[in-house]
Amino acid sequence: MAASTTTGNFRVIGTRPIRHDGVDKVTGRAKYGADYTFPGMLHGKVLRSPHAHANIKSINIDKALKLPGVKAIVTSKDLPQAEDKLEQAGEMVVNPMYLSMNILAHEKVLYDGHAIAAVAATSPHIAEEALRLIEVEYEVLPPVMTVDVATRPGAPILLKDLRNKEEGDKETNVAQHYQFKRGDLAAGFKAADYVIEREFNTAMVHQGYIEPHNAVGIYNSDGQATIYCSTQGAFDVRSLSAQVLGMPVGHIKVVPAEIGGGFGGKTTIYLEPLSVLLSKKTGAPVKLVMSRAEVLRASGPTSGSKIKVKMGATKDGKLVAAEIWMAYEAGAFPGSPVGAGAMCIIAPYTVENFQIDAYDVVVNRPKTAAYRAPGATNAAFASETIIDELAAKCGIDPIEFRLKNAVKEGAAQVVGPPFKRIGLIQTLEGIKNSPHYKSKLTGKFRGRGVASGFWFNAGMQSSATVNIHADGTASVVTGSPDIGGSRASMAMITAELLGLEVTDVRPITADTDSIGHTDVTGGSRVTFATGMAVYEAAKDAERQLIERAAKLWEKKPDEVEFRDGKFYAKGNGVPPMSIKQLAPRFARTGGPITGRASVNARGVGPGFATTCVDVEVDPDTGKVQVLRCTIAQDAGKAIHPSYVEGQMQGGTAQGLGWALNEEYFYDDKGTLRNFGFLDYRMPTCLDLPMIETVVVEEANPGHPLGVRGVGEVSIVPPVAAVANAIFRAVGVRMTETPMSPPKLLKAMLKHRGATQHSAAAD
Amino acid sequence: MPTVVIPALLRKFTGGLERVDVPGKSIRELIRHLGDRFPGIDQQLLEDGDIRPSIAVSIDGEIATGGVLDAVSENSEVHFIPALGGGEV
Amino acid sequence: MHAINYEVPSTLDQAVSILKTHGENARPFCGGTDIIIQLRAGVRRTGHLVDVKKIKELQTLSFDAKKGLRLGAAVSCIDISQSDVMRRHYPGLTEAAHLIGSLQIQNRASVGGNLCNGSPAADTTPALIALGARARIVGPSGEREVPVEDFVVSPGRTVVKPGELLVELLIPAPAPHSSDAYLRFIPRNEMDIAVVGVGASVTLDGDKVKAARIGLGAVAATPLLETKAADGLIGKKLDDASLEAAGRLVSEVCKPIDDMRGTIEFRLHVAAVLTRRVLTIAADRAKKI
Amino acid sequence: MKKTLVEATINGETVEFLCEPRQSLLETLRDVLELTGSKEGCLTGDCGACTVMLDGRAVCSCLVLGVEAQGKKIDTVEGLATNGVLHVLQNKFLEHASLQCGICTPGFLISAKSLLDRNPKPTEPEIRYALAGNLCRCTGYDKIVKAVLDAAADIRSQQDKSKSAA
Repeated sequence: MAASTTTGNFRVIGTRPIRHDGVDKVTGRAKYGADYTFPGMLHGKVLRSPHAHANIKSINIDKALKLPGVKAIVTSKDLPQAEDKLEQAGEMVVNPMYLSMNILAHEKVLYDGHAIAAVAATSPHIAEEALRLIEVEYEVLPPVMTVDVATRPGAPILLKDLRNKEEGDKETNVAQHYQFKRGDLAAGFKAADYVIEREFNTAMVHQGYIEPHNAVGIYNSDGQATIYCSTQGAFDVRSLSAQVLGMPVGHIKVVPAEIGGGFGGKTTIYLEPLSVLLSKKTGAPVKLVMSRAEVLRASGPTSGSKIKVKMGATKDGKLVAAEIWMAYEAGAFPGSPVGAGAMCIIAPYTVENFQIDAYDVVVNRPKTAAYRAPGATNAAFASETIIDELAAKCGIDPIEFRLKNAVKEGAAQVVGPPFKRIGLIQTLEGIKNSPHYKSKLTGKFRGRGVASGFWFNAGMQSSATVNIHADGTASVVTGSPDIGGSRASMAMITAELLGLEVTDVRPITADTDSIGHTDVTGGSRVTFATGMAVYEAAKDAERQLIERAAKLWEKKPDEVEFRDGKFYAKGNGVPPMSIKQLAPRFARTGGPITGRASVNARGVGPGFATTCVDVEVDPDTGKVQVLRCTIAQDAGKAIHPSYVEGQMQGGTAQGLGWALNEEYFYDDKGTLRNFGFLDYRMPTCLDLPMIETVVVEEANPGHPLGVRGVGEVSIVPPVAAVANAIFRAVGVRMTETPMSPPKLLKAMLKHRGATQHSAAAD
Repeated sequence: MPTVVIPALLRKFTGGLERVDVPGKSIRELIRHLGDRFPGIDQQLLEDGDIRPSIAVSIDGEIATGGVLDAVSENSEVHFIPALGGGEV
Repeated sequence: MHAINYEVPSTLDQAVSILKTHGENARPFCGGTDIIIQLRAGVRRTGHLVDVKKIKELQTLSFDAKKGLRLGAAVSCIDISQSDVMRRHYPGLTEAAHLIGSLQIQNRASVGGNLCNGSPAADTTPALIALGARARIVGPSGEREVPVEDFVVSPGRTVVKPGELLVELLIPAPAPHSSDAYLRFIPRNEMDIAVVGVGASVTLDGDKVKAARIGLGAVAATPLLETKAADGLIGKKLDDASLEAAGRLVSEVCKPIDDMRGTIEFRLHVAAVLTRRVLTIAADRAKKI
Repeated sequence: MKKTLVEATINGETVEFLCEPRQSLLETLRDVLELTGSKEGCLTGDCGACTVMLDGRAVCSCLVLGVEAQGKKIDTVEGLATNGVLHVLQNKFLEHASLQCGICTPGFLISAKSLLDRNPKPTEPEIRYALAGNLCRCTGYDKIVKAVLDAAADIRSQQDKSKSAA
């Protein structure tokens, strides 16, 4: 479908060129953070708390410092006091004081794995041995692992200074209360023929990127520091590290290495300031790389949650009321994505009467970070299950039921403002018309489920530079770390606008000194916002090129036209000139040509997706096999369709893992037990079918090319879709994730007992 | 006159009023007039003279980026909503 | 990882003398797929790793229709699952070897190493128990044989004493009309540790069971030999009733724990389910022989 | 710590290097020999990002000691292309957009190659089984499996061509 704001006839956009960074990545040449080494480099390791909740009475590093090969050890004493305030960073809001407390525990450890000290030594093995020699004296406190425990009267308090507006000066574990309401709830439920109410619980899960966090810090005697790391946001690493270290932003340069996955988890900092501190103390470059256990214990997973949903519908299938209570585990410090979850939970539907109350609760778990559509997947699991039940009660096909209530342009969002043009209906139609949904699912213990999902997508700030070289080829420089092929899209946009071959445009992700401020690669914003900056930068270059052509032809710029990479002089029959012909003349006509643009992007286009899943359940073990899966998602405009499909398939796979087996498993002491890929069970190749995709292109009117952004919403529907499929397979409503064999078997046996009992009673 | 839609938890300042018409050509002026009419509500929205980082402003259905500096027109509809991962309203 | 020494004996005698010299402070090293992880995590410490992969006796895989199978402790899982002899005569043990970890792991791991690691959840151990395998251990004071069901004494600990070495596994030749099978339950389709593992060998007399052995994994502190259910099948047809009974008796001997891999009630239930399934498969195979 | 001298054939070249017995093959490849194409994802043999060929068999180099490489043949992703010409698997991974972040790609390429070396006609389930020891979190595996199927078909048609030519 053509984007209304474009001609729709693209030469490069919509094709599938080989990504520019591809060869380096299939030959092992691409340099990720852990691949950097420097002469005289030392290796760092981090000492972590074995307790979930404890006061630190003393830390003794003397023995460790005496170990041959150990060069320096840092603790929170080496960190300046950071400011207690809120700042926007990507999709999360951060408080520098809490960030500092997370990087090295101050008086208290707040979760199993909380960093306490960092060692720099001549080898990683020696650094590790040194950790065993650091003596920490703890006063162990009772762990607070769940929302229920944290909100109980008299619950142990994690953060003595934490207050919320409603409880005034009372100590609390509840950091924040959000509320959204509209219409008349009582009247809404009165008008309902069917009302369904359920409580849902979801387990904390991790992004599961394969590359552990890493950082190489180099602090020079002149007070200038450089950090090499794999991050989704070099500029955020710079500003956050500056705050934690008490350094001027301008004194830190962050070089974004290739990044081995992030999904939101690499939008904050952990090792980066430690590498600089250790480098400062030793005068040598210091590299730190987390182990997988450290990644799971001490990076930023996403919230486990408790969600209560009560929804009502009329018998003809109109949603009339929704009452929702939701509480998310923030981890050790405030800032779960519960606010976003609340704004997403009924976003796909028009509901005249609703009230949503959402609570951000601190618990003795790692501080949560963003994870692909943060907060939305938990929320959709609850609401999309209820929707499925209401559809069944009304005897309406689940897709038709959703179509009856689906939001379209002009409908009010949960937060109030109306939607601009959106593609939810097209994703529902996309599934409805898919070979998958049209196929018949046969066989025992098999079921098909569908669910829809919403994500805002983000705008924020991006900068881009387009350099035209003396032979008419070009480079496009941005500040957006490329996490899934975005460099190819930036080159394609540049090539499209300047009439170049995509292979003649080299896309570069620059460091923080070499390009204007660019916010994180997150919020599905890169192709949208950075793409907008690239579009403007290319336009800026085009304007300059036209001036040069005009100059050569001794005409006015408005007498020169630029089409498909050629310049045409109006009027007299001067033969057209290509960029390649013009480029050698740059020096004589005024010098090199550099197109520039910086944007704080407006016109964000929200994303919707609908997913259909077929499952088969083993009735004797509760094991679920995904047989078939199709996702329809609105991309706005798909710049590189292969990588759009890739985002849809990847998010779906993460959603399926979340649904079936992934969970943080803590023992009663608050110690994480499954801190490896053996027992944190992400889907393997053998657990998934091919993932069929339907790319919907409902152009975003807020973007010159119609782009929305596709990185996140694909993860939102699968958990609910699996739950709905399981219900159709075995008649059991799962209200807890993961829907793992022990949980599902238990539910099935209970269900069988009940049905047998009722049968006996008849 | 521009209309400001008051977030649920701030309606205690407006005596439950959800939609309020206030004069002003910019977000700054709107908030100032809101504060005059409903003392205290402006403090909930502002920090160091600008919109709190955890709050986003929507003008006529679009997330604005200029904080208090953004202009509004006579019949604009303005919403204060939580920023992604933010809150406080 | 703490500092270690690495030694590569080329004969059994060399290996035994090295192990004897270092005693408590040495461990045999084969595929490394467990011990390297344990040394890294600091849950095991040792001063000397003695690589036994170059010792002929430990690399032998030989089958004799009368004497049965000699399976060298260091023979890799992949060599086992690719061996026609193994596939034909010991399909259950072959399956178990083929289930361990990924191909990358099977290319390194050995059945002997799997046993010596002493995990209650080892996949090949229940299969060995079902086959009545004996472990031949050589040490400074000569050699001895231990039934596999007695090999593991507690999680991570075995009967192998400092200075000793597991050389090979001795498995009787399959009786006429007999075969074996192994099934485990895991939440994913690969890469997991057994939540429950059941191995069975069945000998048929016509359509009745003449003899049966059942080995259990991940349902107690050590792998178990189950006898009540197995003996209870003797003289019976394998029908719903007898399988049901066998399953029930098996779950009675299980003493599982609640952990991140499964609950007690789940393991008890699934142990019965797998017992029924694995006996059926073994019997079907026996019929075809 | 005392180091051991090890001689091995790495990507066809005879190489001598020093390493500590406690250093894994992955560490020696990356830190001693500067072959950083093999990646560290878990150090427990669960993710496959460090997969290399040891005497022709795919192994997790994080679970092999560097000293074990003595006298052995090791092939890593750096040796997959010949004289700058990409292996068909590398090309297919690029054509099918089988990589997003790319951190798992070297391991997948090695596992896929060891599969195709043994079995040039793999079915989809056979490919999925052979790659089950390699985790990818970006792609959902769809485009990886398609690339391997396509590469296998390519290799077969090449072989048929050369046969008919002979």
